[in-house]
Amino acid sequence: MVRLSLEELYKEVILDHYRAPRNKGRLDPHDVALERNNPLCGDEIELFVKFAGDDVEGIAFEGKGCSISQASASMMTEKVQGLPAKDAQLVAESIKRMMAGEEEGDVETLGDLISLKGVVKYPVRIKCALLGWNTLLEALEEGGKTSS
Amino acid sequence: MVRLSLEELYKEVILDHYRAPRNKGRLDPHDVALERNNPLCGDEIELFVKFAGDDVEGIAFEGKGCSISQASASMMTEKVQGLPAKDAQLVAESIKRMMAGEEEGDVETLGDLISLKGVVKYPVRIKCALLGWNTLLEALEEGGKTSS
Amino acid sequence: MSMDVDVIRKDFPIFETPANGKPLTYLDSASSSQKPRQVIDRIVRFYETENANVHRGAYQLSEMATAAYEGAREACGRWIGSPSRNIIFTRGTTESINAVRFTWANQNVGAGDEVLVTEMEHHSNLIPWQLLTQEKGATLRHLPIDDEGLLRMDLLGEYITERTKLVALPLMSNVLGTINPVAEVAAAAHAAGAKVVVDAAQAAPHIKVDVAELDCDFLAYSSHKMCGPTGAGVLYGRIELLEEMPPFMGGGEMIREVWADRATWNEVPFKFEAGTMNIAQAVGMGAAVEYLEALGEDAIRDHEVRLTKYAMGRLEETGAIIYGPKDVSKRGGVVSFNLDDVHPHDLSTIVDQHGVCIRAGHHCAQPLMRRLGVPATARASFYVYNDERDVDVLIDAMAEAKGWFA
Amino acid sequence: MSMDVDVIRKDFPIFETPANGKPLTYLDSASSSQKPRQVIDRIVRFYETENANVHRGAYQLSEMATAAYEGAREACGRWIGSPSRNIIFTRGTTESINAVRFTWANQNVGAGDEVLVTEMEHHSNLIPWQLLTQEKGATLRHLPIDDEGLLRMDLLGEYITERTKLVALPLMSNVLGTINPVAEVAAAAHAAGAKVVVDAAQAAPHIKVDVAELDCDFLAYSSHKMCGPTGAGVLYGRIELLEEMPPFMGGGEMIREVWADRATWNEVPFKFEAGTMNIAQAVGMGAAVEYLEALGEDAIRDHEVRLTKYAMGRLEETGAIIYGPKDVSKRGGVVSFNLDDVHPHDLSTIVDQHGVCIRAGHHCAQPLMRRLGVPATARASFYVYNDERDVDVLIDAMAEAKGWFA
Ligand SMILES: Cc1ncc(COP(=O)(O)O)c(C=O)c1O
Ligand SMILES: Cc1ncc(COP(=O)(O)O)c(C=O)c1O
Repeated sequence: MVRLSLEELYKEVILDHYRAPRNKGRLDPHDVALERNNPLCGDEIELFVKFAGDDVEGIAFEGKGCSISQASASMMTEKVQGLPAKDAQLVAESIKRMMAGEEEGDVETLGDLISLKGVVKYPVRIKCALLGWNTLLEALEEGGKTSS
Repeated sequence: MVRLSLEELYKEVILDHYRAPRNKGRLDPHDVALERNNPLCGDEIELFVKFAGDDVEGIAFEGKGCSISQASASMMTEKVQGLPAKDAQLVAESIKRMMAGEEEGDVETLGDLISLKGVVKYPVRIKCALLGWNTLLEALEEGGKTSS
Repeated sequence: MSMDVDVIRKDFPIFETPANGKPLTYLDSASSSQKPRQVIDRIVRFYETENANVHRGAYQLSEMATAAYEGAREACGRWIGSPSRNIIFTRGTTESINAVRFTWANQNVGAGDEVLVTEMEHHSNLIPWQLLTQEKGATLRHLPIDDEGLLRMDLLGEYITERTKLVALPLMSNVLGTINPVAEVAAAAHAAGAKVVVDAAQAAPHIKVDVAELDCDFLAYSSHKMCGPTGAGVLYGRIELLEEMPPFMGGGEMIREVWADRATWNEVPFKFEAGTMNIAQAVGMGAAVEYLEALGEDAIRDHEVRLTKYAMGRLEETGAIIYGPKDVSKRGGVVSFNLDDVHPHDLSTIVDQHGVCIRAGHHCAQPLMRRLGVPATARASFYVYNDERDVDVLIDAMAEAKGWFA
Repeated sequence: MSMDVDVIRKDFPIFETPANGKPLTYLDSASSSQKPRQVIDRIVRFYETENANVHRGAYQLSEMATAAYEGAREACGRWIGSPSRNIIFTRGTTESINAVRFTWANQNVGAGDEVLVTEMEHHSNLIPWQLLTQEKGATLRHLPIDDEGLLRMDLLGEYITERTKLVALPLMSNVLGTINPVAEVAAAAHAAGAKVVVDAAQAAPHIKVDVAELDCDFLAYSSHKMCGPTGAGVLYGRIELLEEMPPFMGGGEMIREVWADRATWNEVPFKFEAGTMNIAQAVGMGAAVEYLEALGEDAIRDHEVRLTKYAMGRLEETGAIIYGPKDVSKRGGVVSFNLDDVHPHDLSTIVDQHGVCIRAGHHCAQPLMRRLGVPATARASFYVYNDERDVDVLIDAMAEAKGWFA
């Protein structure tokens, strides 16, 4: 995969979701609502999840913060909406490993999300990119759909 | 004054008083008894003073510690015995200034004590040399003979 | 005497290494300053020719180390107009303030008492007082600021009462740049019988600080923000208080005599220096004071006032919102701002590609961020090695960021 | 692998400077060690190319500083067999031990409880427990030593009771050299429900330390005694305890969220690192660990055992009284002694004229001096840059002192 420049990362990946976030807003009714923040930069996410059986039926988020945290959360909701909770967990964990530099990231599993790998070059921003994903993992667990 | 080597300082000044300390022992009765120590090396002095009017009539010390602290205390008792308290104070203060490098030391006032100046070259040992003198100053004040 | 930044910059080796392939534009000195060769060399010389423990050995090497360490105490006292006896070495401002909490304040603040801080505190001058007041059943109050970031001195009478035992405030804010009228606050505090702790972390590197003029009881500052090494700082205390206070940490060197079950304390300031101290760092901090003395406090201040004015002007042109006093005579060279929709964190990453280091976030002042109504700000801060060219590089880089987000 | 002292010595620039006109014979490493060029260079490189505050900036320079700092945490953990998460940076052993006093012990030791130390404590592992037990109305007890300076393990059952909340002891004595059976003490302490604090200030530089083998709850060690810079040290803590404990100092970086009146804490270990840390010093300490790793722990120990044996033999020939275990396998390279009528302080000054640095005094262990029945001792201690020639120079210089006093 060609490494994105910062400009490409922003222009081709981040800004689209930042300007027009998917699934932004409250989701009511919901099974789980969780608020998490990143103490370094003050980024905030409130995540709402509704399950149907073991599937993520609905997901939405409120939040404010830098473009990477908000865009990554938006991409996250788009990706996991409708997935079985177990598969959502797999994606989230794969993203985390990719961000930790532990794996390259699998295009099959991640699809467009692979482009988030561009953030790995900016270590301080990795926490921004992971805020939504970490909150998702907690929400799945709190919903009783996964165990860690 | 020619600067003494450490060997000369020990052999010509310190060891004589260290081996045969003057006025060593308790003094009873006494007007003031004071115990002081040097926390760095554990040197200890207990000083006994008896006044006759405003004069230091009797003075003696107990103590243990390095040769410089004990020899200097011995020289101190020898010097101030019989002096008016005010003069004893002057001598002690002159010694302190000499040790602090603030004055050369006056042979008229100090006599043989001037040789203690050899200790100035060994800054850590200055506190040893001053232990007796500082205790004297406190004892004079406690006896009501001087005020600081 | 004005400052020749081209000459000064040559003293700082960090500028020889490119940042992201560009010349380094370092605008984060309020967080930590860069170090001149003079300071680095002094530390090296210590380790190479004078290194030993201090106040212990009866050998020459230890005497040299002790002389260097105590010489640094002199210099660090001189820098704030204090005799060296009042100077306690610590790791930095944070430890200095915590030391007051665990000693004087622990002994003198009780249930029902009040501690007064301001709405512009750095967490290091806030959390210790939160913890203290919670533990003691005392009350923590916050003197408000106005919309320009100035202390509401008109409310001082309301906020300092006969229950106030301690007033803790910064001499200069690390977000707003505001320089506070500490002497006035101290007068009011003392009239009410309260003591005053001054957080001079931002002030000491940049403006003249004189403990006698401020008439404060305690004052804290850090080495790493003023050209000195990390790991060193100072707590100044009034002698009477230092004499009466219990020690902070227990250990070697702070004692006089020790028995199995009890101990007596060494004289001030050693009573507050437990164990092997940060010797080489104190020596380096002393060298930093000498470096800054040679530049001249007034020249440093003049230079920073000019540069801050320039920066505020250019930032305004970009449409950025600037926080803190408009009048540069009331503030230091710390400029916090926000640029339209560009989150400070994004801004910082983007300008970094141009070799520009600015700070983005809450600047360890979350309550102040809430007061300003923002989650975060960007912040550029200046020191002796910066000049107008650095501001220009920042402004150009900001234009690019703005373009991406437009 | 055996050690080539001639090669090692070349790493230490201090030996290039004469002491009192003589080659330096440095025999006071138990007080503070000398620093190799590798460590000094690492510190310089940090200031010259990586210097910035850590965990804060969103720019590359700050990332480099953070990577260096966290890399040092890895190294300092590895040195004692610990993951880096358990490693808190401090100024040194003294601060580490005091940190336990103000956190875990403050919360868990109450009236009627007991804290057990030993008769061989350094003041840094004694005063904090005196102050704690006095404040709490608890009792401080001292496990006796025998005449050879070994812990009276036969009395352990008597001294550890169901009231014992904490046992604090040195892994190696700085006066006697004794290496204590800490794992055995820890087993007894844990069986009684007490926690164990290990003072590894003397041990960590010289013998293999493994927190898992020792099974201790807290362990403290210092950088400056193991070829690292002053101003750095480590507190190791068991994760469960670190998670539950309140923070020590309050300030920047140790928080998660802060409101005017309260705050929540950052994750372990950052919860315990308030304000700007001793960044360059931690980095230097990491470099010291790497330097020692390259020499090899076993090689260092073997070298010191051989040298200690030689020194004890030669000192005996002079008629000196030697304190501590006779069996070198039970002790480290710290040899305390007294020579006839020559007070240690006089001895130290006299041998210093020959360039020999030894320590004289109570070695921050006054209660132990009373137990030994002496006001002070002389002490020679060894490290990687010493060999038999240093001992010979000391012995010759001692002969001169003996002559003067004869
Ligand atoms: C056994 C022991 N404990 C504690 C300390 C204190 O270490 P530091 O002075 O580095 O805090 C020392 C060293 O002086 C020591 O030898
Ligand atoms: C106003 C203010 N107070 C306190 C501190 C804390 O200083 P340090 O991190 O050096 O302990 C800082 C710096 O971060 C500051 O800017």
